[in-house]
Amino acid sequence: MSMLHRIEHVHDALAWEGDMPTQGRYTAGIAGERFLREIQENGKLLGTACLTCDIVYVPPRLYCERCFDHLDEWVEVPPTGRVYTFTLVHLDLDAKPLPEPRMMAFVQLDGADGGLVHFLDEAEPEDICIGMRVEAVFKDKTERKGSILDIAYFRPVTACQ
Amino acid sequence: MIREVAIVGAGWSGFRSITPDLSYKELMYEAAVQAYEEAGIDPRRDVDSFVTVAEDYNEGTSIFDEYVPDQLGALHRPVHTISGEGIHGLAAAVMQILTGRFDIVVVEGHSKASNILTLPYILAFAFDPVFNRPLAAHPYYVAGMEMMRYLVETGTTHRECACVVAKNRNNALLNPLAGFGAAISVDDVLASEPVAEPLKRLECAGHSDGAIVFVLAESATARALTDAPIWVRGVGWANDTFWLESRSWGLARYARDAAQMAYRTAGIKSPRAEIDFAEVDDTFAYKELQHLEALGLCPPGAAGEWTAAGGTELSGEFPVNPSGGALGEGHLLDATGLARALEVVLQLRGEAGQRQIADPEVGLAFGWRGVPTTGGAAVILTN
Amino acid sequence: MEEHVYDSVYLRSRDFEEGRALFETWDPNARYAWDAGVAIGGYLRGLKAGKLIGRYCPECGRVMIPPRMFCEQCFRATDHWVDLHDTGTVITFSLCYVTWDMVRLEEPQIPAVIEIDGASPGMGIMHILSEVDPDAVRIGMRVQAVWKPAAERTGAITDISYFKPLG
Amino acid sequence: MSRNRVAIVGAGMTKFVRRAQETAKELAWEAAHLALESCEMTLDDVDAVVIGTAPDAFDGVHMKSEYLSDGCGAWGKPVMRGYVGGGTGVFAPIQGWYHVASGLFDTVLVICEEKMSSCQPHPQAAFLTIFDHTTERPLKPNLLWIFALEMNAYMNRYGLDKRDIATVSVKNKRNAADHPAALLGDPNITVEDVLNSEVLAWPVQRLDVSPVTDGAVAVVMCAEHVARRATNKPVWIEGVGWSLDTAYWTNRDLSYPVYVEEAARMAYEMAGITEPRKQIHIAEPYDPFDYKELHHLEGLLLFDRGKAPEAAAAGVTQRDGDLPVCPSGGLLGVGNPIAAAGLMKVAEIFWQLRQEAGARQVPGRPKRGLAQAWGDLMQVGTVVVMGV
Repeated sequence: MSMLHRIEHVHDALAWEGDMPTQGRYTAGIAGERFLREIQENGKLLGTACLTCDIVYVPPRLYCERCFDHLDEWVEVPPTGRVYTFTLVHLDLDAKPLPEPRMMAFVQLDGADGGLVHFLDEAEPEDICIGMRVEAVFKDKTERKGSILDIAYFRPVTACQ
Repeated sequence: MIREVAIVGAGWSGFRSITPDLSYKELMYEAAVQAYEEAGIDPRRDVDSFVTVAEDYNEGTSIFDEYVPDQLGALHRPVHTISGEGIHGLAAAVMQILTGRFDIVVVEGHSKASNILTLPYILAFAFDPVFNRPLAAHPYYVAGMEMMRYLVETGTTHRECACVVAKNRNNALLNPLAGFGAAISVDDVLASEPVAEPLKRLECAGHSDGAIVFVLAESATARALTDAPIWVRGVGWANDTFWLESRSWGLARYARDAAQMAYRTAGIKSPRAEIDFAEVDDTFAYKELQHLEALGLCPPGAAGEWTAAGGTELSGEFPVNPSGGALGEGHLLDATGLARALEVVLQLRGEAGQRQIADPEVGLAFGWRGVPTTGGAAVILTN
Repeated sequence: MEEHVYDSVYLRSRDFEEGRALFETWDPNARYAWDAGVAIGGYLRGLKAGKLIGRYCPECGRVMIPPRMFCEQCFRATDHWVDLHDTGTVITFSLCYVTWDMVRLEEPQIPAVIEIDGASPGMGIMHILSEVDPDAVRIGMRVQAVWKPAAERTGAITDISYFKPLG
Repeated sequence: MSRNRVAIVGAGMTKFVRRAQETAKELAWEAAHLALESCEMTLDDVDAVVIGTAPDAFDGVHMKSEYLSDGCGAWGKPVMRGYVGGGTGVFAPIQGWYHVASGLFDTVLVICEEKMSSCQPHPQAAFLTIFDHTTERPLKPNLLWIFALEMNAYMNRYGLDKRDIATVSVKNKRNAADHPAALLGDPNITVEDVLNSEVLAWPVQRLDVSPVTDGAVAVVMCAEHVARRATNKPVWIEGVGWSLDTAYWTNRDLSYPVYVEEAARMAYEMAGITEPRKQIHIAEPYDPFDYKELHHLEGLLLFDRGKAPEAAAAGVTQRDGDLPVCPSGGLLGVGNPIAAAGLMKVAEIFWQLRQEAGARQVPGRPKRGLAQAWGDLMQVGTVVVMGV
């Protein structure tokens, strides 16, 4: 037997407002700490290599997600790569239009199987294409905090073919 | 399957973009009453186990399973939540029955998406907190990047993606459950404002509130309860890596792997020939195409053309999302895959009204967990 | 079995404060407006009017608070509202010296489960006790609601400021 | 019995620490990697993955199992997260059991992880959000309230002495001194220490409570034909049970955990146990607070109602007592990374039944043990009975 009474007037439909009031504090982790420190201190990118699976992970991992081996083979990768895919984002986190749409991309780094998801800048959206060569623009060392945002964005190195 | 499992009851409520007249408990209760009536069971006596699909931050409550038993008649019974897609919940129920220790298991999923005031923030809260979340971008950027890669890898056109929207929202006009029916054209879709280019506003499913309850039973019990059981022939589920930085962008690997498991458990060798229609995740228009290819229902890169040619329309050779899908019904958060499965059940029973497909025998439902995940689950049903 | 234990890395609060461990922070900004629906909507409207109300199950005969549109024991619809009293009996209580986010309190808060008069035996709600010496609180103690003035009531459980000893 | 027998063949865990540097998925990998190594398996041997983890508010990640998945070995595999609040740690192996017993999978990797230290301003704050958003949260409740309310109801019903209850905390923290993963082992703690500790929410005092903890635990579960190949010491899942009581917790008699009894009866029936007091040789009931261990021992039908405290005080539940209880050191001693703590109990029974528990090994070669967890709003019981 379903409900015997229902709400029949709009003003009787109440809602209670509230939130989930906790915040998060996230360690960079064992592999992430070394990766972000290297960016912060030396403006360099590191990966870890799984010799069994022949994969260079960037961001580096403590473990290979495919064979589950511990990874301790650290390699430096250059801050250059290719746009694997990209988008032009028009909304902010409140789903309101951004004043200026932002370009975002997954950049597959040279010498790595992985790469970084980040902003693209110093280019117009119509000039971006998949496969385009780009490089990381690091913030000034004094502004770096050991965060993925120590990279300000990626920018094109050469134009699309 | 080792032991046969059937759906013997289905119930639903809501399926509207807002439902201010009902609490989530009341929404669930209404769906449960309907499902139990249809199955002819008393939950306090007949059900051996209950599974609910829920995620804490979709509910605004930690440990949401606390609030599940009362309105489902599940008090003092085995109850657990699956924090997963609705079809993961179905798979959990199927596994329980296959153990031989449970004869009747109930699965529930629901959405009160309208109660979430900050949905993009909730999705952003699912990102890796160190490598992705600091970018603080609207999470649909992942869909925009994925769509871009998919279009380039497969040669699919944006127009073909937009055909999915036109098809599904027109299908929804024939579905009394669906709240997003609209007689819109491909050009309307392409003219809508950009969200994360190439993705446009009308290519993203809106959200709905709703609850869905299924009653599953092992074969002897099922036959005793109903003349028209809908049999679960196969289930499968899988994940790709969670990392944005090493996942497969063009091919939906999780869908391929989930389908392969479902086909294996169902003994299906050539899915396109052996399955009559499908309800597949279309949270974003391109996802329907990408999923159809990964599910092996058409060759890689062929879904767009097939759709544009009308092959997946209601009257086509292989109807896809006759219900209208998430684009037509609204996305029901964790319950979206159950909505896909519900339509398969209704079609196989011949209860789909104006949108009824002629004499279907085998249907597939596939659900995806949404951005930024790579989790999906499939179920194959027969009458 | 030591070989089955991984030696994970322990950090101290200082390691965060003094920059020895990198970390990110995030406020999820998870906000909601939960539909109260029929039963809790009625409950909130009752609170605004200065009364506690319950629902009756015709099958088991229980009068239930907080109200619900279904009886969880019988799995059938409850069929009418019942006005309850704003007095009751302490079923259990605590003297709590910390807040929800673990800030120390000098004077204890006294959360309690209070069986409400007019509802079925054992039907309690959670609330706070006040106007009472903490050492004098007992299980079985009779209490009554202290309401906010009508003009300040919003339709919330906090329209009852607290419960105090009866009489 | 179900058609397919299911065994645990391997287990591994991280150290339980207050604040781990590892990310949540790194913790999960550490435990999972060790569990696989312990039975000489690789990820290739794993057909499916089960993840158990409690509120997303702790790790601070929505859809937490998706985030954790690659650290749990779920790349390209079926992975599913079951969730029953604090009961999750013992529910995860139940879910592993039904994965295998269904016949769909031969080998399942079960991982439980919790990183409570991510939650700010204090992990306890997350517990505000387990209460009803409309009728309870506006009162700003905390988790200690419900424990204190339940403990008071339990003590009042049976006229219990806090001194007897405190012996549980002492026993478990002393037991934990022998556990290599323990956060709060203390071989010298006394009942006076517990009774003199800071009052948090009377009757709950600081040393009645388990600590906030980060950690992960994993076990490998197999079908019989695989288990026999993998090890000569499989530990069989003989019975599983779980049950959920009403969310209207203020309508319940808090002095007895009827949902634990229901879960236990379900597990005993499956295991063919008719006299649990004789047939269960070792128990790991859930002990986030000292009184909970006693409460649960009664719900598990191992002691009469209201009688567990005096038995504990008399030494019956010591490692060398008639019924060793929480020989691991439990949550009070080893630590309480919610879901991981529950699975730690399953791992402890696994090691104990295999005679591999080292300094913690109970005498008398136990043949059957149980692990139990509890959670939600004092509402859920999960029970696994294991045997060799």
